[in-house]
Amino acid sequence: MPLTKEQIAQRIARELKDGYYVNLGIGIPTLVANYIPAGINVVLQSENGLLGMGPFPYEGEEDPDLINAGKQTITTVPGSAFFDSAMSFGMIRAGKVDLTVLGAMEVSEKGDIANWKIPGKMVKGMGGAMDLVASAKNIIVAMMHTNPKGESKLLPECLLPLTGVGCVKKIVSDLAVLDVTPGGFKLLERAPGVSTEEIRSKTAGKLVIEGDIPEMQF
Amino acid sequence: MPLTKEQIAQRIARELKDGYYVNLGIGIPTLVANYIPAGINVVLQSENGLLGMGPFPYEGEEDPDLINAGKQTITTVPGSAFFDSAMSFGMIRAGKVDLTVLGAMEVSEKGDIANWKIPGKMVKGMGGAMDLVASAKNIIVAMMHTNPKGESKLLPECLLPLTGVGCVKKIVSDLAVLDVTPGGFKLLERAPGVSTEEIRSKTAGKLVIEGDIPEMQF
Amino acid sequence: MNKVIANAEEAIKDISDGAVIMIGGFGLCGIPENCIAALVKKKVKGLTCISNNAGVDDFGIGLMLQNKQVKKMISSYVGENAEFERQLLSGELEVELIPQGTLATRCLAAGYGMPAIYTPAGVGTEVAQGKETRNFNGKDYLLEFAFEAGFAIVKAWKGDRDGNLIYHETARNFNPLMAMAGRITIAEVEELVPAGGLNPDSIHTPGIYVHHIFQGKGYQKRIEQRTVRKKV
Amino acid sequence: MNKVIANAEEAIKDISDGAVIMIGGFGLCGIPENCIAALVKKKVKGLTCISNNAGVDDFGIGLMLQNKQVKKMISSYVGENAEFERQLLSGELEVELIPQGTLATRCLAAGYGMPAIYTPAGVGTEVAQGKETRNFNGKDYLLEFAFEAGFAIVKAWKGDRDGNLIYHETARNFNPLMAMAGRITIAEVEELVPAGGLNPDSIHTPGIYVHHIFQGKGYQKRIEQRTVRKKV
Repeated sequence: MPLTKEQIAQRIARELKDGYYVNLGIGIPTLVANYIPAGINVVLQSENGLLGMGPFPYEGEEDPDLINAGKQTITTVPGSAFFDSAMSFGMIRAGKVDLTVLGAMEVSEKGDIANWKIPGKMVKGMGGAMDLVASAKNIIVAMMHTNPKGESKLLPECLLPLTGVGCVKKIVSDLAVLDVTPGGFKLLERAPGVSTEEIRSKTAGKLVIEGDIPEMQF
Repeated sequence: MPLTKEQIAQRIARELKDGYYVNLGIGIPTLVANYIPAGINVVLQSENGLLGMGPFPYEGEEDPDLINAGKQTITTVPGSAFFDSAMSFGMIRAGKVDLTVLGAMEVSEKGDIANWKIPGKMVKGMGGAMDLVASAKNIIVAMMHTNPKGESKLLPECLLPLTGVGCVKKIVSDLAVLDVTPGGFKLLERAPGVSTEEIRSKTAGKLVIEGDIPEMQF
Repeated sequence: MNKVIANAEEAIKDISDGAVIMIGGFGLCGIPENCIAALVKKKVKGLTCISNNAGVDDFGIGLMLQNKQVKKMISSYVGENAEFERQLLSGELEVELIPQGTLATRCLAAGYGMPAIYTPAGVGTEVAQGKETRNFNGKDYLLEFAFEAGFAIVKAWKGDRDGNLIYHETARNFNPLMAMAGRITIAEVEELVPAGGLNPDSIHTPGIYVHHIFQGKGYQKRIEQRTVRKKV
Repeated sequence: MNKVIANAEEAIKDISDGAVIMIGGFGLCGIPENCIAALVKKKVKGLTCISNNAGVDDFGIGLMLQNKQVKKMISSYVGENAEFERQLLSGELEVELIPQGTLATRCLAAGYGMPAIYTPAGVGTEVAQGKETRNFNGKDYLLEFAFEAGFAIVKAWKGDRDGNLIYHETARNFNPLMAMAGRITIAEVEELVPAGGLNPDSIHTPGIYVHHIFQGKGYQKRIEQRTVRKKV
């Protein structure tokens, strides 16, 4: 069974370490906040200018001055701090954010990522994605292994316009956990009930499989 | 009679315009604050991180956290703002400070200034002087026309190591007010009772005298 | 130093056709609602707008787009706006997309008198086309230039007569950066306080960067993505 | 995220001989008195200190100089210190003088992940020797590189468990810049407040830049130039 979006988020949450500052992108990455393991303290950074993002507000308690980078109403936790957009990307560029989780349309076996533009379609812009991928110390991509047509999104080379070059370190897809290594996508874990053969058939880029590949446990 | 230091400051104060942001250097420039003409509102910037510097504190009201760039205890005026050193020099570099007044050891007829280092003597450092002279929109130098040996400090070329190149716009010395022009030092005003001949004899750089030169009034 | 003016109409009176203006805000959060309304009313045209986003169809910069006042948008993200898309596809509107951190830092550079900055954002992508790339310590960076804008229009929470500004929560975003970057900076505030009414330690934009300030009115502060959780 | 440690001794325990350390403050205003005292006590040697000034003979970094712990000072102004002068003239101490704004901006660059910045300060002077000069819009600028420092030691007025810092008046100066620039940043504060005890809108240094924080004690806060006026 391929992972649900929630399970992808849940699996990524296991990568969090105590004391991490984390930037979560829009979509599946946002869900990671719901699965932070007990005993692990992380601080969420929102690139529009907040450290210490809390959960969504209760109904009626929305504050129009308090939103995340996805423009959703949010809350803060004690110890939060606001700052301007230059400082926000400054701390990202300086490597102070320990982990960035974001979605992708395509990832190449070299760690290139494409997630902002489809030629021929209305281009909405890269927002902060190019800054995040160029600067983050550690990037995990949360994505479906294939597109709706069933084509692999893990490719030898990205076909879409790039967001960043050689920056993705790890991918958690609905089928697998993979590291981006000099040798290609290295398979680390399989989704429960998903075979290495299925993963191989749905990975267009070079796939490295060494020894037995464990199944994820939920 | 050559001007006193107070008169130099007083004469410079007449250059202030309503709405100016002004940075006053250590020494004579500091005295300018005592002669701000009535009806003229200026805001004093101190490059260690303050806009809206007020007078020295009353005895017993000194605050060790509140000093100017000369490390003197000061006060603030209503509407003041504190900021860090990067923003302080940022606003200077961006030309937001309308006028900088500072002292000099030498000025050249091209507007070069030397005021930080004497070879062979202990060098204390340039502090913010190089930033100020390189960035200020408008620089007035407050200085003695000659050094203690009677040698001119207004030279064809500076002999001392430079602080900045081609940046001085105006000089108010104890003998004269002069603009730095493409043609050299242009004499604008004489100190009361000081002749153009005396100024000429004490100005080593090229001096431009056109028509009658008025005496300063105090 | 009194920089207080009456209202938005007076604030924007020197903005004429073809002006380059920065407009603060992130989405609809922290946008100068009063000045945008005044610009719409004034029907000034051919504007180049530097703003992280382009509003929505019926609010923010979207109102200026509906009014066909914008020639060019310089932004990082311009979704959520059907009229924008129509004008873009028809060629009526020119768009330059810039990474968000680059947008912010190019404002900072202008406000700090730095002619250009280096950032890794966009290296190896189409954003790098025609730009100078330089390697420092083994990593490639793009040279990006400080913005030049005749006007910056920002929205703050509180301000005083001298133009000192304090922003609220994430409504800060690009506002202090653009406030520093405009040749003429206009600030509208929710609350104009008397001189000395702001804590000098807590000021985000020192008044030296601000030329005109007024207290805005009727703020809508619309929420784009109302997201809530249920009380359990 | 709890970054609170007991005291200055614990804060500096990883600073060893030959370290490069940034020390906040302007003159004696806003200097980390507790950490300097601990460094003196620890007798760690061969230090490179990046600090705007070098203290006075019997206080601030001057105490480390008396103790011969400093190999090199990187500063903008080093007057007011006889022992400093003696060591400099005898060749025991190396000094690199940097324009104050350049010093500040090289810290900012480090904290903002910018490898280098352009500034006009020092163009045409001996500061420009060996540096790259580049013309932008008709004006010359020097290329100056971001600082690299293993440690930054700063002094704030208030701080919280998460390392968020607020400075007081002109004791701010270089502190927030150096706080951003150190690989490891140590903050000593006059008052450590509980989590949530600081206004999130008023924080100067967000905690992400701070690794260790403690409440200092016995602050002397010496005044270098006591200047007063008489009551009339």
